[in-house]
Amino acid sequence: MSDLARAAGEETAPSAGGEVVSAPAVPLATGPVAAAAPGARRTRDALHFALRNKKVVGGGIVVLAFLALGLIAPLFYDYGHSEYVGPQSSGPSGEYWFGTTTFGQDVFLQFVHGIRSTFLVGLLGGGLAALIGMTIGFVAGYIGGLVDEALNMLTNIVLVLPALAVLIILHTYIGITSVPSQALFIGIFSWPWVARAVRAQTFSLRTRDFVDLARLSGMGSGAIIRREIAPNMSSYLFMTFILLFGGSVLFAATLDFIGLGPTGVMSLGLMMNNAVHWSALQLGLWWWFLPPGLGITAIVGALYIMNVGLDEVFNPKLREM
Amino acid sequence: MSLRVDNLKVYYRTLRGDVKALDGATFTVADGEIMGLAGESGSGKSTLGKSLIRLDTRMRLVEGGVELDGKPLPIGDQDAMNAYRFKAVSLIPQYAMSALNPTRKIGKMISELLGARGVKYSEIKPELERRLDLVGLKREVLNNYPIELSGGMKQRMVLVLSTLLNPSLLIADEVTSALDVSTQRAVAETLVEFRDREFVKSMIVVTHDISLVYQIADTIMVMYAGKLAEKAPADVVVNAPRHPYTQLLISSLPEVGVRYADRKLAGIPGSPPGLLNPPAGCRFRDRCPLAFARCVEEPPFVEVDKNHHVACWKAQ
Amino acid sequence: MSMLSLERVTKRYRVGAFGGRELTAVRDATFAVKAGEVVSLIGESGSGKTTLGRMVLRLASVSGGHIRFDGTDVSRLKGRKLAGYYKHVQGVFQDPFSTYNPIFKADRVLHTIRPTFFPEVSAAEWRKRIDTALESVRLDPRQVIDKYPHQLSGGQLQRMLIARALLLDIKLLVADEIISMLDASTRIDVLNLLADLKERGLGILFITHDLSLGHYISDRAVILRRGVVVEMGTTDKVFGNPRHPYTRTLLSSVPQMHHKWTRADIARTIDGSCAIHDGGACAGEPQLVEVDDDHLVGCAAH
Amino acid sequence: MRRYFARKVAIYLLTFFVAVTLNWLIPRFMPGDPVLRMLTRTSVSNPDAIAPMREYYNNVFGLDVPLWRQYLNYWAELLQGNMGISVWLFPAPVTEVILDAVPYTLALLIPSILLSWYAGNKVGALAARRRWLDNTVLPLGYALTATPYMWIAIVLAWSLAIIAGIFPVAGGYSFDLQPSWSLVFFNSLLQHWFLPFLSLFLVAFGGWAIGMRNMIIYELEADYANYLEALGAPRRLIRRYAFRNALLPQLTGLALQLGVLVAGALVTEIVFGYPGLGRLILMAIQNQDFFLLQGAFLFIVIGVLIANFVIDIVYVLVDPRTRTGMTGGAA
Repeated sequence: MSDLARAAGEETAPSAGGEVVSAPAVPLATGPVAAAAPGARRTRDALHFALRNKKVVGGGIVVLAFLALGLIAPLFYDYGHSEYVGPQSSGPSGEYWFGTTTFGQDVFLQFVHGIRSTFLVGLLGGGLAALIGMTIGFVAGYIGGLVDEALNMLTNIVLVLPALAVLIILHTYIGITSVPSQALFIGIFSWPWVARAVRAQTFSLRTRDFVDLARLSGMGSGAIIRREIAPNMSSYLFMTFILLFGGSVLFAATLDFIGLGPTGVMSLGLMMNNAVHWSALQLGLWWWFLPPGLGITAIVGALYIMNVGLDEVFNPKLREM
Repeated sequence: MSLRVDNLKVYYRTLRGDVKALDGATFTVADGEIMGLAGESGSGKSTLGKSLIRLDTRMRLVEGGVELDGKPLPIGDQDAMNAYRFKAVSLIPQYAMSALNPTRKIGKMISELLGARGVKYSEIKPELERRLDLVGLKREVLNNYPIELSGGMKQRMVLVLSTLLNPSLLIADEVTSALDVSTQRAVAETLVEFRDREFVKSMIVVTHDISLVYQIADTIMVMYAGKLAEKAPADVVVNAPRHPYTQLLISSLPEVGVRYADRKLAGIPGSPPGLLNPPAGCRFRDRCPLAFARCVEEPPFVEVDKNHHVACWKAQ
Repeated sequence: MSMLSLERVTKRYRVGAFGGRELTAVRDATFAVKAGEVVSLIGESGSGKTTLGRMVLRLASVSGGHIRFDGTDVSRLKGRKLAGYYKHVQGVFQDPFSTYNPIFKADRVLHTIRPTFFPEVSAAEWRKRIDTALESVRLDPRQVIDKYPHQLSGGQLQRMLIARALLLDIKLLVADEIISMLDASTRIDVLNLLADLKERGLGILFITHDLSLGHYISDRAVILRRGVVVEMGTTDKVFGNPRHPYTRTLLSSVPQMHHKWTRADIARTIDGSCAIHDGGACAGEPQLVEVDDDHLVGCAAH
Repeated sequence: MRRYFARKVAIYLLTFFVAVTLNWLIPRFMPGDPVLRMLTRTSVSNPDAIAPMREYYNNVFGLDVPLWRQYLNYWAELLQGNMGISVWLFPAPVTEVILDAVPYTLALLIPSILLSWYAGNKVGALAARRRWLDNTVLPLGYALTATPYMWIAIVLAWSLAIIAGIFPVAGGYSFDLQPSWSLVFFNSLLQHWFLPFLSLFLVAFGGWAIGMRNMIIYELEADYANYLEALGAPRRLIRRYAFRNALLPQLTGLALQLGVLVAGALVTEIVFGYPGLGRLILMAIQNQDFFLLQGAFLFIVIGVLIANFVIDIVYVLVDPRTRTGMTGGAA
């Protein structure tokens, strides 16, 4: 056993006892796949605790509220987020809730459009990264051997490559025009820690007897991963996606802020870029630069808090703390 | 009288209510006695073993008391109990393979642990080394990290460490279940040797393997569904058990020499009751071939013969 | 004619990232299982007994030698032919709770085999067969269908796995420590069930570390030590007249009911001298020597 | 252990190789003639730059030689430290421009990484044992890690610099000073350094604190902690062990986080107009100075790789298991 364990731990060399995997953005304390808390009871218990867990419910409400705001609010405006509609540099008022920019653009409208892009980039970027990371993790962990070696090498290279620097180069040369293409590039460079984590989990699940039984039932590798291994990790995979979502949002905001965001689309990062560029700080237009950052912090923070709550839901040990 | 347990009840808190894992145990363990505590899963044997040294956060002391060497043992009070742990009551845990801090050299860990308990490492080191010699461990292991030791070595290390301060009572929790037949024997015999050399006064060996504990124990106590079923000298439990559960259990165990073709053994039909809301009366009665009307009343755990306690109406 | 035969089966593992070192888990194991015969494979941890079982089940690859089932080399089977093999050869493992995927209902294991092995059988017909199979392992279908693994006992789970094997056209069952995690009062019933199945013509490779269990059920016993067969033969001879010192050590260490360990046991066995050459030490590569009719012992002198 | 390091170094070299290759490849992916396109872009902003750039292009891309040759040429130039001439700061060589900016970035990064890691771990460990502290650290920590670096920089610049006037808003030192080894200059450096440092510190701090808190809780559930408790070890000792063991995954976390921290430093510099790599990158983007951009990219990659290597060394020093495990202890 020691050799297997060592092989699993070698690249991950750091790992005390149980493989604990942390996301680059937020260390997530999830131990080895929560020991076989069985099916029906687990689902029922999970729901039971989730609905009573303040963190899950509170975080969920904040996220959903922002999502609703981003989806619905822009529908009530008959002008665009970049149009010069109001008085210049005016503070929040009944008409312009978040005031206006130095050019008389409606900050609130920009804000809600920005929320839209935020969710879109989080969903697409996080989703893509999850897809790549899980696929590579599952394949490496399940097949093992040389395939694992190769994928592991790939994972490690992308892992140490500073993603933002690569994205800056790519974005500058290629020029990003839409949120989905921005999400595409973000997704391509933020999967490695997921692959590593999923690989480690798969490694431990692979040795369970039910995988052998599935093989004795004539199931192929793909079917075993899909029908036996992945369902066992569903809670973990879900939490992973949440972290990737948050990571993508922060990534996109950074790129937008540098001015490498999609053209013609309003985002929270771009709002901050504009505010700094047009000296909103010096002019004291706080309503211009405070909301976008607050929005990101609220959404991502709520997601993280929700994740802690989910961790407590799925791991009874933490519940008792 | 070394250990006296009086009507001890320890429950586990769960969402659906209390699981009555240990529901009223009264017994004694004499000085120098090795008591085998045998039972199947869910019999409450581990709960009993653990409760004598440390209740974990889900365990709740409901009732009852424990006396060690004539003084009450504050098992319900985590802080007060601390003074007794290691020195008066000690434990060899089931997880001996992972019981040592992986990032500390073993000797250093022991020295820090002893220091924190007010014992000078330098004073006890000669004795520690003698005991390492005794169990066949090189003294150099003190300079090793746990990862450098094999499973059997770690097991022996924990054995030595747990008994280093000569506790009155040692609880050995399934210490041999993860070991091979030959190592198993060595570890089991070491336990006896430690008792003979008076490193520990008395011992409770928690196990699911009666045939193993029979080899080393003076007495065997059998538990069933959170209750005591029978306690007697080891030979009596194995050769002349009085409780129907013990009788059936022992007759269901194959041993070398018994063959299916010659003599077909039989198990005990049915399964133990759930402990969330266990039925009143004798908990074995649903599976018991001797059950009769009176079994709806709970049979007391009484002495039916010298040093032979049984909880069964038919045995009295 | 043997149904399953192993000829000089060897398993080498490559350890280290790029396979720098080699580790031999099983070396030149040769034995056979006939139809309607129980063969015990007995050894301690690291003896390679589980690896052998996994090789027979094609869960591990064979590094050397041949495993033949009804004359066909098993290691070459692929795809449909492998599925055909699994129709006749199945396994039950040590930990029932690990053999069932905890997030699905337990009887799923009875259903997942239908699409592969019996696509022509209707679902309704299959349910009838399931009931029959469950009853033949003495399980009440009403008590075990639609339950999650944690709602059933270890004994029930292991029986259900045997029922799963019976649903197929099973000829050989590899039973790897299948009762070592069961409670004492119920394990004997599972063992008896295996013995009944054997009487109905099933061949069983019974892998265990527990000599008393091996003795109870098997016709022939194979003692394995560090990947090498040290003694094998009919159960009576191996247990009644053990010749290899290792077999003797095992026998004397196993805790017995009604018989306490004595110092003499150890003195008799620990000296490690050769059993065949009566106290003399052996050198060289050990070979299996026939010391009696159907009783082979590993001895270095031959 | 030697194998462990050999493996790590192999990964790092390979990563560097990939980074360089990407750097060479990306401009060639662009449709059309890359040289022409760059030259036309450049000529708009700085006509003087055309001649030296054409020379460099011919060296590197020399379109008359086969692709593999171009690739090798690129490596050859690179290994001589030649990354071309900056367009924006013409005619300064890219390497020189970057080397001028690197100290500023390092001055921000190194203290903020080390201090936030140290303080975060300490506070996280404290939080794991005190409920009231846990209830404050946890939400605060999550809020901080969820905050975009540039926003916290903006808020600090606005509140402490512009409104309160305690710190300067922008630059690496006062406009009216020339770099010199004087106390006045050093003081000015420190004042300009503090806010960018603080914003980096705060965000990173939150992550470490939460990570440590969670790790400690898991460590306290470990078998060795249970055993020590059964032997009556005081909580202090168990916590100390748990803390030490929890530091190891936190060290891995640090390696994983490096890229994010560097990204944070880049945008923070932009907000504060701090003369480090971040501002250089922004200027390079705005001035279409591709050589400068590629140079900065390679410097960042090298920096991250070196830092990773340092962490690997520290890890081996701290965790006996990597040492013994590699020399083949009996496990």
